[in-house]
Amino acid sequence: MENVLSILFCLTLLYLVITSRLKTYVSILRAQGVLLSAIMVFPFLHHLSVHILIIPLMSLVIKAIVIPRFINKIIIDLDVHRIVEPSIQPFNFLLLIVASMSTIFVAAHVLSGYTPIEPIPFASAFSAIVTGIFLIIFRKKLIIHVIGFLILENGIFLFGTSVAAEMPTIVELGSMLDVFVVVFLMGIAINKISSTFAKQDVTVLGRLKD
Amino acid sequence: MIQYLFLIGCILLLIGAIAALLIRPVKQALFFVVVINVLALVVNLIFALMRLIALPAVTDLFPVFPDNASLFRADGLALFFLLVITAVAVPTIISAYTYLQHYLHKEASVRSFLTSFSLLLLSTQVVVFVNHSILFLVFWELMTLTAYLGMLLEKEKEEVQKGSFVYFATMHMATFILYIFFFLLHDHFGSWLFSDYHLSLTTGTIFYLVCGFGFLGFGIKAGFMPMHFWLPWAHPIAPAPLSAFLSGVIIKTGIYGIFRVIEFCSPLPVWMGIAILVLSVFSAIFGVWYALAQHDIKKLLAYHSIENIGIIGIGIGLGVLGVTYSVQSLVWLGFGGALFHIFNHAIFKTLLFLGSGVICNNCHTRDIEKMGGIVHHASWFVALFLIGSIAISGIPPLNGFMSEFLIYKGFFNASASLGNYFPLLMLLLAVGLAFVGGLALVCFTKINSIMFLGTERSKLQSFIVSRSEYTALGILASLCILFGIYPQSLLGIISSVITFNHAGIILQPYKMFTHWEFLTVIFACVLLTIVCMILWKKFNTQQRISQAWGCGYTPLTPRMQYTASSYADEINSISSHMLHLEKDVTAPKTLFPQQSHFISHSDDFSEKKFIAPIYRYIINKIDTFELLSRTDIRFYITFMLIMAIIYGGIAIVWPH
Amino acid sequence: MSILLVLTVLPLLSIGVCYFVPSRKVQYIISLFAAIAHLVCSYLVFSGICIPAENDFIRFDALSKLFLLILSHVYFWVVLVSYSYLNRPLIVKEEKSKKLYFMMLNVYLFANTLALISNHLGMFWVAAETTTLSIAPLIYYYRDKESLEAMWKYLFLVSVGIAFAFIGFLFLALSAGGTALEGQQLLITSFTRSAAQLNPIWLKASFIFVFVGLSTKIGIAPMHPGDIDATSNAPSPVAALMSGSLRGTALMGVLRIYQIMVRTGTADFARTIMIIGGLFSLFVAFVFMFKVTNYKRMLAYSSIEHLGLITLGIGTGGIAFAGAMLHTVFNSLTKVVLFLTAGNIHRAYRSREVNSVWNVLQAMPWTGWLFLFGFFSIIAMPPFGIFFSELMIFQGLLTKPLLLAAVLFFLFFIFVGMSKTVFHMLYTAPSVEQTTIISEKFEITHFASLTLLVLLIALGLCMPAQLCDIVGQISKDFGIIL
Amino acid sequence: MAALIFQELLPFLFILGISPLLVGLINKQKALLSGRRGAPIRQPYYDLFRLSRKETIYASTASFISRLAPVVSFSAILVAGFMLPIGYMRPLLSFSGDIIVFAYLLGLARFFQILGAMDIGSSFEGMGAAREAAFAVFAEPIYFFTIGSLAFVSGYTSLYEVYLSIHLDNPSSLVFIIVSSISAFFLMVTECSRMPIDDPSTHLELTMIHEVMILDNSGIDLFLYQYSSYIKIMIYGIFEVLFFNPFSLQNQWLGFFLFVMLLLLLTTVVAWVETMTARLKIKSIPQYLLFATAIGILNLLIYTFVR
Repeated sequence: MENVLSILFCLTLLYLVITSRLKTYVSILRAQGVLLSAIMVFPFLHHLSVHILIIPLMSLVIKAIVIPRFINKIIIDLDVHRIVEPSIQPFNFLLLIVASMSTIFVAAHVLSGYTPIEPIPFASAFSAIVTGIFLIIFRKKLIIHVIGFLILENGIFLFGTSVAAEMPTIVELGSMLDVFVVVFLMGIAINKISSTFAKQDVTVLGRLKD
Repeated sequence: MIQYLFLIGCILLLIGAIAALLIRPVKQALFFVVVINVLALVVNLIFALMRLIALPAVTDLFPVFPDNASLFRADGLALFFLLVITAVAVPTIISAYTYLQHYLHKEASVRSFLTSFSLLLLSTQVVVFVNHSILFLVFWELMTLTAYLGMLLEKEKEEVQKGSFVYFATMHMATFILYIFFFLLHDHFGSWLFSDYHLSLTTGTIFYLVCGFGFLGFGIKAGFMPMHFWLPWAHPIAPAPLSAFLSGVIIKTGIYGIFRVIEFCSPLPVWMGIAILVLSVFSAIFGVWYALAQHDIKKLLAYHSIENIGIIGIGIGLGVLGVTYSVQSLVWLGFGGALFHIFNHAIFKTLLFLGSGVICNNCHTRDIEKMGGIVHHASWFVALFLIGSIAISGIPPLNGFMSEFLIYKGFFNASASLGNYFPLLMLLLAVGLAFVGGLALVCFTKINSIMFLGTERSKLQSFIVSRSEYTALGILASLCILFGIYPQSLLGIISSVITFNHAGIILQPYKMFTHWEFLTVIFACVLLTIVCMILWKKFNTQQRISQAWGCGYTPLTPRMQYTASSYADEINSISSHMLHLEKDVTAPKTLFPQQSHFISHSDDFSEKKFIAPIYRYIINKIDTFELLSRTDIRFYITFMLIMAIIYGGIAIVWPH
Repeated sequence: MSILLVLTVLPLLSIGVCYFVPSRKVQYIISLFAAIAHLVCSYLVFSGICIPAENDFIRFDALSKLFLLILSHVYFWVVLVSYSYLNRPLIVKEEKSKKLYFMMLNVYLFANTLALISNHLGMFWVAAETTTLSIAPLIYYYRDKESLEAMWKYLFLVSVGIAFAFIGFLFLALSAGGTALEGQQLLITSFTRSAAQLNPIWLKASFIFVFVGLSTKIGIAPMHPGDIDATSNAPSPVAALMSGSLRGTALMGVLRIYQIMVRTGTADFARTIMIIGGLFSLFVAFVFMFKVTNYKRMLAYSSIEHLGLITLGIGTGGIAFAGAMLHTVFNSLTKVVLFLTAGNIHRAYRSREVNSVWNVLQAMPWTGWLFLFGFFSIIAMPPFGIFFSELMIFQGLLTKPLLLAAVLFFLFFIFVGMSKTVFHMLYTAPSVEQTTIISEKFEITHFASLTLLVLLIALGLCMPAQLCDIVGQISKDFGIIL
Repeated sequence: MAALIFQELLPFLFILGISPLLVGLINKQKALLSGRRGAPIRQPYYDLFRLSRKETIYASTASFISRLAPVVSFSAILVAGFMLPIGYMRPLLSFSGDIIVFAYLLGLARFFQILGAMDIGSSFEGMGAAREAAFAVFAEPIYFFTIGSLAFVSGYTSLYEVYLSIHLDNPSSLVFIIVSSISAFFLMVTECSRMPIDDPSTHLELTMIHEVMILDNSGIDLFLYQYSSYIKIMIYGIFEVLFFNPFSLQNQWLGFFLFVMLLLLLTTVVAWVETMTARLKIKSIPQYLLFATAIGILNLLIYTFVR
């Protein structure tokens, strides 16, 4: 069942690649948030308890509700709705992502041979990480960089759950809080940038150089 | 009691360094610092002499501090260098008193100069006693640093910035080389103490590595060609007392280091001794030849330091050969000549640099083409400067000749005692040295006659030489004469130093090697002839002053005089390619000649051919390197990814 | 336990105060008090006078003791000068950021302390991320385009980097698979104890990710640009804080993983990676020393150089490791001096461009001379401490002659490039239209710099026994017998 | 006893007494060779006597240097002269290493002559001094290649012993004598500024070296300069001639006689050369001297590779 969810997660990534509407990005973020918390809850489905549910709920709240809404707000403020001038053809981008995904899956399969990992969640987590990085690399809009960063974080989150490293609750919460604050600060920064530079785009950030 | 003297001297110097910053007004500070430094130096001079006369090695240099026994060691060589340093530093400080009077309006600069100079004196005196590698490096770097700070007296001048920087950078490089040198030694012996280092040829590569790095590192400091390029930069821009000290003492510390290297790795192989000889004669000849092409008095003197370092190097090379073949007489002549010349060069080069300081302050230029006729203002000063010039040209009856004489004797001795092809080599070296002597003669006749004699090329209202300057120059000049007429006074000490530092070799008394008394007689009679002739002239003739004979032309004008360029041109044009000599000539052409002139100047080959191109190459490469100077954040992320992949690749190909 | 309270809770309290009390003076006094208390406590811990309680999450080993002392030391001086710094009239815009200033400093102190004493990698991660968050608004202090860009770049780059580091930690957890540690907490102690059983593949992977990720924070090339921009555009005390302690904190994360790997066969791999990284940073510093036209960026590159040297030393091991540890100390202190004096210069000349600064030594003697001596210290002139630590590193490098040659080459040219810039600033005589004579009097920044320089000399000439012991202890923890 | 006194007096006789005569001889023979009657041989003495009574005129630009220079150079040359063995007699001053002292004493003389010339500040003296300096640079190398090489071979460092060490019984010695004497002749020509380096007889300033240097000296100074130039010729004559002395090692009186004969022969040779050759161009003099230096190297090569 976990594997199914992970596959779904991967699908969201692919969809993320082909779409060009920012709104869709946000909804994908939401979906991923839901999926992630589902994946977290799933193993304990039989013996649920408040203590276990805290983290999933928190992540649900932050990842699926707060952050997407916040980003939505930024998008509306800046009133950018679609990706103009993508610096890479969507098709090539898709090709790239698919290629890397498949490599990751193969690699994961190979690794699972002699280390105890479940290949599918592992691989999908990594695909998410890679996709996030590629989003940052191949898109110019700062807001999409933020989204890419979030995808990356989601990937890591999934990875964490799949590896099932016991994190103390406080640490989990701390990490999630951190992510949130980071995004928050980034949002403020983007606002500032678009107000100072009249264009919220990496190309404007070229003053500091040697 | 004696062992406290050095400590007292050092403390006094420290007091001077601090006092320079505190005492107000700056005039008082200057006076106080000069006095206290002279005091300290005299104390240390006494210390050095007393130790040298009764020469066992002393380890407890700072008796009040516990267990410094292993850190410091006052052996013969160290004490000899202390003698040199103090003997030179006293007059330097004395004349610095007047020199700095010209800069009193720049209070901060004067204060910093005084402080750094006192600290320079301190570190230079301590560094020769250090027995511990790291401590040695510390004082070595302190020496560099304080000398650098001293150069900043006129830091707002462009050339001062450039020159001091070249000095600083070069010294830094030399220190890096010395790091490796000491690390290698420590690696091999597992100890930081000089006294534990004794390499022999059997150790193989480490021996050659140590020698290589040692000679390179110290050679840069000493200014052997082709590592000399920093001297013509540093000496001209330094204040006269400092450049005197630089040329008199600081570069000698490089020689000190070379002596230590020879001590660590002995016996050196024969080819190394020969290499030292060849390199040294090379530096001697080209040093003096470049000097001949200069018109900046201080730059010219700087090149002469290179020449004299070359001569010292020849002595060292002979000594090395002597050690290798265990020919005691050669050891004595070589090392003895080197040490003696170190002392002599320190004396007369300081004399000349201090004199040049006086000249620069009065004429407000360093270009000798603009001077002339100074003798009519200050004939005593000229006489003193002349003594220095005669001494440095290695002409009897002054001290410069004496050390060269020893080295010549070394040549003869080597060719007689070493046999096979050595006579050929030695003859060539001797001829080289003779050639150097001839060129030096030309060079110093040039500067003396162009600067002092004839008539003034540019108006010179007054030429003031203060009392302190006369004292300083007087001391040095009288030392020149003393060691010329009565060299035994120093040779006794030197031979005991050599006997001490090359233990095992029991040396015959130095009198064996030449009839010094006989020499003394000759020089005495030369002087005697001069004196009696002068008297005779006094009584004998009636004199008349008249206009110079102009061959029927209108009386001479200052612009008719020979210039330095044209004076040196005859000899320089022989090797104009090697000197990178550039001439700018417009000869008088028509029947009624128009404006015509002749200027020549030469560039340093090692700077022009090696240093500058390499540096420029690197800078160009850097300028064209654009990969990492991107501003787009996406590149940074890409770099991250790439590095992760690269490291991952390494991890995959990693053996286990 | 009381020590622990002082170290962590006191900053929290002063955060609260700074949040609610508008008066800057009060904020300053409170923060200064916190800083002093922190300094005292960390010194007590350092010198082993009182041994604080430890548990699974909090641990005071030699490494954290050393870094803690560095942190509180740097922090103390920074806070000390901050008030006078804030009172400088410069731009109106920054009034807003002045409100945040002290609070953020305290957040930084809290987070950084936590990061240093944490024994749990997850906790370390959270704390490290928090330091970034606390620094980011301070970078934006001047509220101009440059600082905004710098802030964005730093924030984004470091966040991604930290995320990488987190992946690394997860790999570490993964490497425990199939051993007694499976599913256990990411406690450094336990992992170090049973490092031998860990799966080497994942161990290597985790090191790679942690190293690459934290490089953005340490400033190991080529992940350095964000760092450079931030350090050069932040107000000088903050820049000093970053160069002095933040980089060290990030380095600590790498060291922790390395500490685990030392016990295994993968140690050589980690060393190689670190040597590569260090050499690369030296190279970058060497290249950019000649390109920079902005003296604060120059200082930033010099921190890149020194952190690279430290990493190199750690990677080399042996005496070089101890040298690197000492180097962290001396480098931090020197950087504080340099950045504070550079701040004075910036205030006086209203520009960070080298070409619009001239004749500092005449115009502002105190600052000028202190800056000059700071420069001498940073290029490892005796009797400053760095000279000795660099010597130790070189000595360790002697086993790899080519590497040593490369390092010396880079260092020499870095020295050349840097001194060209510095000397230009200090000596160049003013041309006709640019004659500023700024009469300056002895300020608190001068006091701070002077004390630090004296401290550096003292540490260089006679190294305190405790420092030696601690360094020796650290080396022992990393399996190095001196 | 008488022989001993004679030995002690001989140097004074030769160096101080006969040296003007040598120049007289040269000039006389020159005149005869060029078909003139010429001045009497005693002429140099008359000149010296005349000069010694004349008043001395100093240029207004002259300083103490030009008062000092003639004296120093004279006495230096004089002392140098006392180091040379006359014929087969031990010289007044002889000690190991006097080879070097000899060369450097002449250097001292040169130093002061040049300074004395430059002291006036006239362009003529300047020119002369510059040329003198430039050409004198080669004098010492040549000197070391000739007598020095002998010294290096024989291992002696005193002129007297070096000359003694020339034996005919080793074949290479003959080569030595020939080569050394040739380059020694060049040395003499250079140092005493005779043809083809310099023309002592003309008074066209631009073509002269030595004469133009003393252009502004008169009276006692000129006396000293002239006298020292005579002594110099004598010195270099002896220096040259002594290479041939070993032909008469059997008997020292015979040797002395031969020595005198050789001196006379030398004067003839000089006179002949001066009549036959023309003065070299100033520019081409360095090559000439370099050649003279170069052939000196032959000695050592021969020694090293024949051995």
